[in-house]
Order: sequence, then structure tokens, then C-alpha cells
Amino acid sequence: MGVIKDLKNLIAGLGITGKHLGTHAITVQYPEQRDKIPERSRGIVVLLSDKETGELNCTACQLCMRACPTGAIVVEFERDENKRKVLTNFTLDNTICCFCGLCEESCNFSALKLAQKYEFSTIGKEELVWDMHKLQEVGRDVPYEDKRKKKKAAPKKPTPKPTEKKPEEEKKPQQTKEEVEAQAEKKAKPVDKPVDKMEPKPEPEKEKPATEDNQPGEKPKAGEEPTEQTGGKTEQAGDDSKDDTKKEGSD
Amino acid sequence: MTRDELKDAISNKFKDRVTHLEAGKYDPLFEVKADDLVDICQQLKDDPELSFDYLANLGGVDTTEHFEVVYNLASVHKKLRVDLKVILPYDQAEIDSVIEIWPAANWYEREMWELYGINVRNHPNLSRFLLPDDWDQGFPMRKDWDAPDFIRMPER
Amino acid sequence: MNGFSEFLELHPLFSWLYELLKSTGLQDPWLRVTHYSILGSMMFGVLSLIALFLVWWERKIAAHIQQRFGPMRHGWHGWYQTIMDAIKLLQKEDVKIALRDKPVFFWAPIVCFVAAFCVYVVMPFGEGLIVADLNIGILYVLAITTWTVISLLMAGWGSNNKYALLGGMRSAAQIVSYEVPMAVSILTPILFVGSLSMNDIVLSQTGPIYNWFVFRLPFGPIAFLTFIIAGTAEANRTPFDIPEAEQELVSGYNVEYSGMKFAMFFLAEFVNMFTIAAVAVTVFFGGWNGFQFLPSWLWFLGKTLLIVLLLMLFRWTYPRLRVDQLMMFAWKFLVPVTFVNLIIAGLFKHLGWYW
Amino acid sequence: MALRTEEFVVNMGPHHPSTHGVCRLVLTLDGERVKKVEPVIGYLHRSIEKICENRTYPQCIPMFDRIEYVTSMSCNQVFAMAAERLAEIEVPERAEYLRVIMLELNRIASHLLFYGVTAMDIGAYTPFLYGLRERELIIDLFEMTCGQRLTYNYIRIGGVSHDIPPEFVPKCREAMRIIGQKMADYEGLLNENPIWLARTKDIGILRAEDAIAWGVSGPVLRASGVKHDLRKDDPYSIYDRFDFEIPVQKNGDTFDRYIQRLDEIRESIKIVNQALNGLEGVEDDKIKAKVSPNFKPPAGEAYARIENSRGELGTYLISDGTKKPLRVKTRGGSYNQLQALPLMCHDVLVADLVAIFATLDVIMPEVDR
Repeated sequence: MGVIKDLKNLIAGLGITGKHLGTHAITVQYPEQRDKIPERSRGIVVLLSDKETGELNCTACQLCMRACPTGAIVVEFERDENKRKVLTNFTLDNTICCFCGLCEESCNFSALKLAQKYEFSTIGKEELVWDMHKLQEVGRDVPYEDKRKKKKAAPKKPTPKPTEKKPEEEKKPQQTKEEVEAQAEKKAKPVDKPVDKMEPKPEPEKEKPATEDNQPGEKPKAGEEPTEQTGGKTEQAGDDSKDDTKKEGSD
Repeated sequence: MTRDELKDAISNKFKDRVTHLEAGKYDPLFEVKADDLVDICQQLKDDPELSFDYLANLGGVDTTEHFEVVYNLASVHKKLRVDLKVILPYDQAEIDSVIEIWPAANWYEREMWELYGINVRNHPNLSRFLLPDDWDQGFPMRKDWDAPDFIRMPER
Repeated sequence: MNGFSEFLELHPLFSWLYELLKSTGLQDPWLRVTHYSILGSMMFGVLSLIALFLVWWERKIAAHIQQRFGPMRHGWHGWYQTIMDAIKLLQKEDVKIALRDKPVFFWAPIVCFVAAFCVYVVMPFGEGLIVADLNIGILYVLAITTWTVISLLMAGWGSNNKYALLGGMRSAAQIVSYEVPMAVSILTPILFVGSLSMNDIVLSQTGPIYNWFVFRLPFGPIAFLTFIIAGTAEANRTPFDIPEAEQELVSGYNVEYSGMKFAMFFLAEFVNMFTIAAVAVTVFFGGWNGFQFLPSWLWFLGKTLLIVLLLMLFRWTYPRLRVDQLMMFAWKFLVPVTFVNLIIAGLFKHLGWYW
Repeated sequence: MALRTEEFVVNMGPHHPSTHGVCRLVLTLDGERVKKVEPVIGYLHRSIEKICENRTYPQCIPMFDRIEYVTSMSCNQVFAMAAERLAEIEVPERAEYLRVIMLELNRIASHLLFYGVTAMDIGAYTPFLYGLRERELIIDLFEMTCGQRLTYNYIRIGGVSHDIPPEFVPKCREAMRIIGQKMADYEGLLNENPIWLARTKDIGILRAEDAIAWGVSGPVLRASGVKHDLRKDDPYSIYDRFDFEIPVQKNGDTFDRYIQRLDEIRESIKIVNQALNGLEGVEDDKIKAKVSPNFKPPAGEAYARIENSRGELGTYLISDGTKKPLRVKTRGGSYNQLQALPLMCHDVLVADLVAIFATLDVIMPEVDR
């Protein structure tokens, strides 16, 4: 009978919602709890500093400025007595940045990175235009893998000409997996700076050392990544990186 | 039917009324005279072998020398694809509507009229819909268009 | 055990209040008026609290069905969230659109609010816990709940908004239609009670649990089902919430209301839902009857909240009916079913096949 | 005295809960009955086509993300495909597999969102949250791979930007399994529900010949009974390697359009699982062909079209040999479906109109661009 069948189906629907009534919430209470963000997550753009000297990595080559699809980045420089470029200002307009990551990929010097930070709301629009110092300050505690070290290792000029971007193929260093791991281990722990008030410190687990996964998807990574996803080799590599993480986290 | 066969079929069917253009990199591309357009479209649709019953896309182009109108046609049942192109000089930017053949052309032609200023004859409802109703700053998709508040991406 | 639940009964409070007033030397019309006003205000306070609680409860139920947290910030699991919301709504600007129908726009929420609360004059919350035991109690309930339709029509008209007007029209059609099956399905138990007084209806269901009307086969369950369906429609709850149908009419009749006026509509909706559940409990689930270990008003409250939970489950499970389907359902399905049920019940009564 | 009645005009939108953004429908109503519908668009017009004319080819891809943000992977794909056709670039096999996985995951995500919002528009609130709950699994996979949750910028000219992280494959399989299981819940909530059936059956029927003539594509076309799917009919990428069915419905009413998407989720799950298996067999770990940052395709024109979750998503790309495209013309399924909306709204009620509009699954940024 139609009515009985309809009633049965209606009650079945109640059963499904009723079943969920007893389950636990899958959401999190945001400011207190946070979901873990993946390493590759693209948040706000920060400028990276050299780990030893604390100076900016940026060489004012303007590649990022050219790569930016919205014109959010403005790089200003002047030439010193040796005709070398010196960065005078680096402005990032967060109101028009679209977080595409093209600037990070275009950069050959690990000068900037889309960090895993996403909380930068302000009262006024003007406060979102960040200059060099602000970007550097925000980027102090961001872990990263230094692309320049590979450059130095290669028997080339210490500073390659930044004016012309090379095809990515040429940048690919002939590194083996062991070397990468060694490099990762060598990496100094990021200095704990006093946290900026707008940028709550990420949870310790998030401060992973930059592994090969952390890099933008250019050629070097593809070479280093194991081919087979389920091979024992991969698992090992994954475990290694996890171990590193734990060490970093427990420190 | 492969792309080459389709190219030959259309070339043979319409002889010199259509010109095959090498610029079409993937699917065959033909140039059609503006006066001839509706007739050719109708025949393309009615031909049982081709039966281009589906207008996938229609758009204007400003090449800085002349206007072009590109029709991307497809056949749902025969699984074919072809592009038609009509070249219009700047001073005669006017074309016949293909709404009678494919009703889908309605909004595409309106959009073309609105953004490029290419007039569409026999269109039932040429009125603004993408731009504000009180728009008075010309045709924004033209290459020479400029407006006081139009910020071009700086050349870097 | 019995002593404990006796101790928790509240009806001695009522008689004590009456004695207290009497000892001040008041004479009868004024004595009764004062007594009823005090009781009425108490009822009003309690019901406002219940409505606030229901808002919170509905949000929690919805959240848990949808695997969310719901309100969590104010107090334990956000228990006083609604109070904060009410305070916020009180402080908000009362937006008055220019082209409204001024008196109608002003009075609509008040009528809605008052009508929603007036029902509880005859509601037996517990043994002896009744403000006025009118001998036409259930008729009074049916009459007062229909007031809502006037207020919704007023809101729809007074707002001078097409969506609001559509909402008002829909609600008028809906509530008037569903009044019929609702009244007829209540008539079925009344047939056996022989009285319209709410207290008598409850008293006729005392004794073992199978004395509750919902367990009187075969007409009891059907009457209850039709009543709860019609009641959901009366209270404008999903799947019959077409007067406010957010996705179609934005918010229906209350689209132009803001601040406290909106809050009045909102609270009235929850009070109406509680009314439907309370009437269902009174008529079908034995009212405040229950086992001895708990006081009668707790039984009443517990059963009512269970029915409310059912109504909430409806809301968060079912899609919304369309307006013509709604009317069709009322007139082509519910009305015949309730009438046939009534006739069957009458037959059983005549033959004496009931307990 | 004869009762005089009048039709009245209601503006549904641009700020209306069920117009999925900022579409405005001008309704002429006779009581509750819809006599005439006229969609008015343009409230979200950003002229992305013009913007792209001033950007280099790699810079266009983030712009294309924003054309249709619910399935931005396919927007990336269609632009990359058009550019690859222009420059005749061969995409590495691994990248093709990754593209297929991402496109299908994105299709599932989009259909899950559709399930939620359609139920919501017809008045059932809870399915919305259930649909988004499973969509979240997929969005997490995307974030893990390319770092963004909505505008991915993942599929690039010549390949993809990142290889998948090692934990992607097991997580993806797990997500597919969970979604496959939860389908029972989705269907239990709505498919047999008499209220749902009453609201959707025989409402807003679109006949197959009308659908083709008006350029309707994708699930809406297939719900009308036309077995047309570009993944089979005009196979792009490596879709010809997978074994999947194209579900087709008969009536073309609201219910069919709804059930069509649920069926497609199942097929997409199949494709993803096959692609994950196929990915293991790929020896070469190249994910991007050699493409210069100053990508300059030779002069020419190409039209690329793919099967999006909303129908045929096409891009006509004209290059004049410089590093910026001369013309980018995009066509989205929503555009034609919104155009065909008045066809389905003969003498329906306002509530039906909402249901029909919801099952067309229109995304306004794709319409206005």
C-alpha cells in the first residue's frame, strides 16, 4: 500500500538523521583548536632570511614581480658601487594577492615563500600592504629549503645572472637522495623569535623542516621523488621525514 | 570521421564558399563570408552526414586589424567538431544572427554585441546584460578600449 | 520515594498563593483577577524560559544531527547563548520601512506573541497546575492557535513586500486548512472523554499506561499521527514551513522585521511548537500521568520535550512540501482520514469496544 | 462584481538565498504561478577574458581558477589543454594520470556540493552538511597536493605543478571508499522520500531536442536522455584508457537531473580507482613537459573542450605568437543552462522554480565570467 510504503520511507529518513544524532562532531572549534595544515599549503607570502646572517635572501632580480598575475609585488632596488643590485623595498599588496604561488615558483634564491599562515585580518585595508620589514618579520620562523646551496655546490658563478630566467631543466641539480637527507639533517632549527601578535605561532608539529615535498613542483622535486608510491623505499623516506619532524617538534 | 576527413567533406561540400585556414591547430577551421554564413550554418546542421546540431561557443575577436566572429560547432550524435570564422572589417561590423538555427546563440550574440559592438541583425533582444544598464564607456573587449578607471597590468 | 515526588509537586504552591491573597482581605472579582494575573505572569515567565531553552535545544539537535558543535561559547555547551542572542536583538535597531502599513506592521508581532502565550491558560502542566480549568479548554486551545494566522497575515500585509505578502497568504491558506484535520483528530479522544476540559481529558487517562489515547487501538495511533502532522503545519515547521520558506520567500512574512519584533515572531514560533507538543501530550499521552517516582509536572515536561524532539527531527530530515501539495495533502488526505477515523471511533464507542 | 486579478512582477535576486550567487530572475507571477522567467545576469562580470588578454599564458591559469571556482581543476585543465594544442606539447604520462585523478575528484566534490545545495533549496537542511562533509575529504586531498583548497592553480601548461605526496594514494583510496559508503545515506535521506519525490518528479521537464538546440550539456543533457559525454565522445587526456559507464536518465525532470549526478559520482569513483592503479604502473616520474616560463606558442587558434561537472567547458584560444594570448573565449555549461531556464518553467510554482534552478547547478561566476 502506498501510504504504508511512504510512511516506511519517511521513518527510514528519520532513522538516518537519528543515527547521526549520537555521533560526535567532526568540526573543530576554530580559534582554540586548529586543523593541521599540510606542508604545501599556500598562505600569505613572506620574505625569507638567511639562516646564518639573518639577512634577506632576495637579490632584487624582480622575477617574482614579473610572474605575479595580479601585480601585487613591487620590488625596488638601487645599484651599489659594484653595480650590484641592492634591495631597497619589497612591497606586497595583500588585498590583491591571489595566492597562486607563481612568485615562489619563479624564485631561484628561496627569497620568498607562501607560508602556512593564513591569519592576517586587519581593521583597515591600508594595513594589508606590507613592506619589506614586515614581510621579513613574518617570515622569520618559516622553515624552508635553501635553493641557493645547490647553486653554490655547483661549480658556477656564485651569483647567477638574475635578469634572465632559465628554463627549469637547467636548475635541476644532480642530487641523490642521500644528499638531500643529509642536507635536511644539517638544517639548523629555525630560531624561535618572539611571535608576532598577528601571526599566532603554528603548532610545533607544523614546523616541519623543509623536505623535498616542501618545494614548489619544479623539476628537482620530481627527480627526487620516488616513482612508486607503494614501494618500500617510499615508506622509508616518509618515515625519515616523520622522524625529523618529531625531533623538531620535541625540541 | 577523422578531422582530415571532416575537413575534406566540408571543403568538397561548399567548394570555394569556404576557405580552410591553417591557423586552426587542432580542429578544422574555415573562413566564411559574412553574407553566406546563415546558409552554410543551416546546411551544416541539415546535412545528415555532418548534422552540426550543437553550437558550443560563439565569440568575437578583435585582432587590431579587423573583427572576427568565431563559431565553434559540434555534433552531438556524429561526435564532430568544426570551427567557422567570419572576418568583418571595422567599418562594417555587422553579422546575421544564427538564432534560427541554434537558439543557444542568443546570449552569445548578445554578449558579442555588448562587448565588441558587433551588430547582430535579426536578433530578437539586443540589450545589455553583462555590463551595467547605464554603461556609456564603449565596448570594453575592443583592443583600443580605454577608460579612466581601467588599470592595465603594468608591463614588466 | 512517593514522598519525594509528592514533595516536588507544585500545586500546593497554587493553593498557598490563593490562601495568601485571601488572607489580605480581597473580595471575589478582584481576588480572582489578582490570582490569575500572578499565575499568568508566572506562566509567561516559565514559557519564555522554555522558548529560550527550545531555541538552544533545537540548535544543538540540528548541530548534532549534522555532526557539528552548535553553540559552544556561552556556558556549558553554550546554554545561555539564546539569552545573549535575545539581549543582542533587544539592542538592535528597529528598522521601519517607509511604506509600511503603520498600525498593522506594529501590531502583528504583538498579536503573534500574545496568541502564542494565551494557550497556556488552560494547559495542565501537572496535577493541579493549571491557571484556569475552563470547561471548554480544548476548544479554547484550537481557537487561540488560529490567532496566529491573523498575525501572520498582518505581518505580510503590513510589510508592503511581495515576499512577505506571499508568505502571509500562504500561511493563511495553510493554517486554515490544517485547522480542520487537527480539530477532527482531537475530537476522536474527546468522544471518549465526554468533556472539553483539559483536566478531564488528562484524568480520563489515569491508570495503566494503555489508558493513554495513543495506545487505544485502532483509532488512537491514527488520530495521533494526523494530529502531529496537522500540528506541525499549524506551527509552521518543516516540512510545512512554506510561509517562511527561506529558499523561496527569503523569510516569508517576517522578512522586513528586525530587532525585537523579529525576536517576538521567532520566540512565538517556538512557543507554538511547544504548544503543539503539549496538546499532543495532554490529549494522547496521558498529560501529566506517569509513574510515581517523579512529580507530575516533570512527566508532562519530559513527554512534551520528547514530542518536540520528534518535531525537530522532522525539521532536520525532510524537504519542504510545495504549496499546492500542502493543500492537497490537507484536504484530500488528512481530512478524509481523520473523518473516517472519527467514524470508526464512534462505532467502537457505540459498541463498547474500548477500555 | 467580477473579481479582478493582476499579474505581478517579483525580482528574485540578486540577493536571494537560492540563486546561488548573484543571479536575478525577474518573475511574472499570477498568484504563486510563474508566468514568465527572465534571467538577468552580469552582477559578477569581471571580464576575465579581457584580463587574460593582458596576462602571459602561465599567469592566465590563476585567472581561470576564478571562472568556475567549484571545479577550478577543470578550468586549469581546459586552458592548459588549449595552450598545449596551440604549442603541440606532449604531456608526460604521469601528469596525465594525475590530471585525470584531480579532475574526477573535483567532479565528485562538485556533485557532492550539488547534492547538498539542491536538498537545501528544496528545504532539507541536513543533506547540505552531509554533502560538504565528504567534499571536505577531497578538498583535503587537493590541499595536500597543491596547497590550496579552492583555487588550485595545479594543472599547468605541459603538466601539473606538483607531484602527489606519498600519503596521497592511500588517503585517496580511503576517501573513495568512504564516499562510496556514504552514498547509501544520501540516497536513504532523499531518493525514496515521498516529499522529495512529490517535489521533483515531473517538474521542469527539458526535452532532449530542446536541450541540444539550446546548447545544454553535461548532466542536464544526459538527464534528458542524450548519451553525450565528452570523456567518451571526444576523449581528451587519457580518458579512453578507463572503463566507465555514462549514466543516462529518461525524463529530463528535476528528479532525473538529481539522480544523474549521484550516478556520476559512482562512475567517477571508479575512474579514480582505476587511475590510481594506473599511476602505479607509470615508470617515468616526469610531471611536467619542458615549458619555458616565457611560453610563446606559435600563432594559431585552438578550441579545447572538456566535460566539466556542469557540462562542456570550452576555451577558444587565439595566439598571435607573443607571450600573451590575443583572445581567450570561455564557454561554461552554466551559461547555456541558465539560458534554457525559461524553457523548463512553463506554468510552474515559485517553489518549483527554485528546485529547477537548483538542479541546473548554475555557478554564477561561470556565467558572468
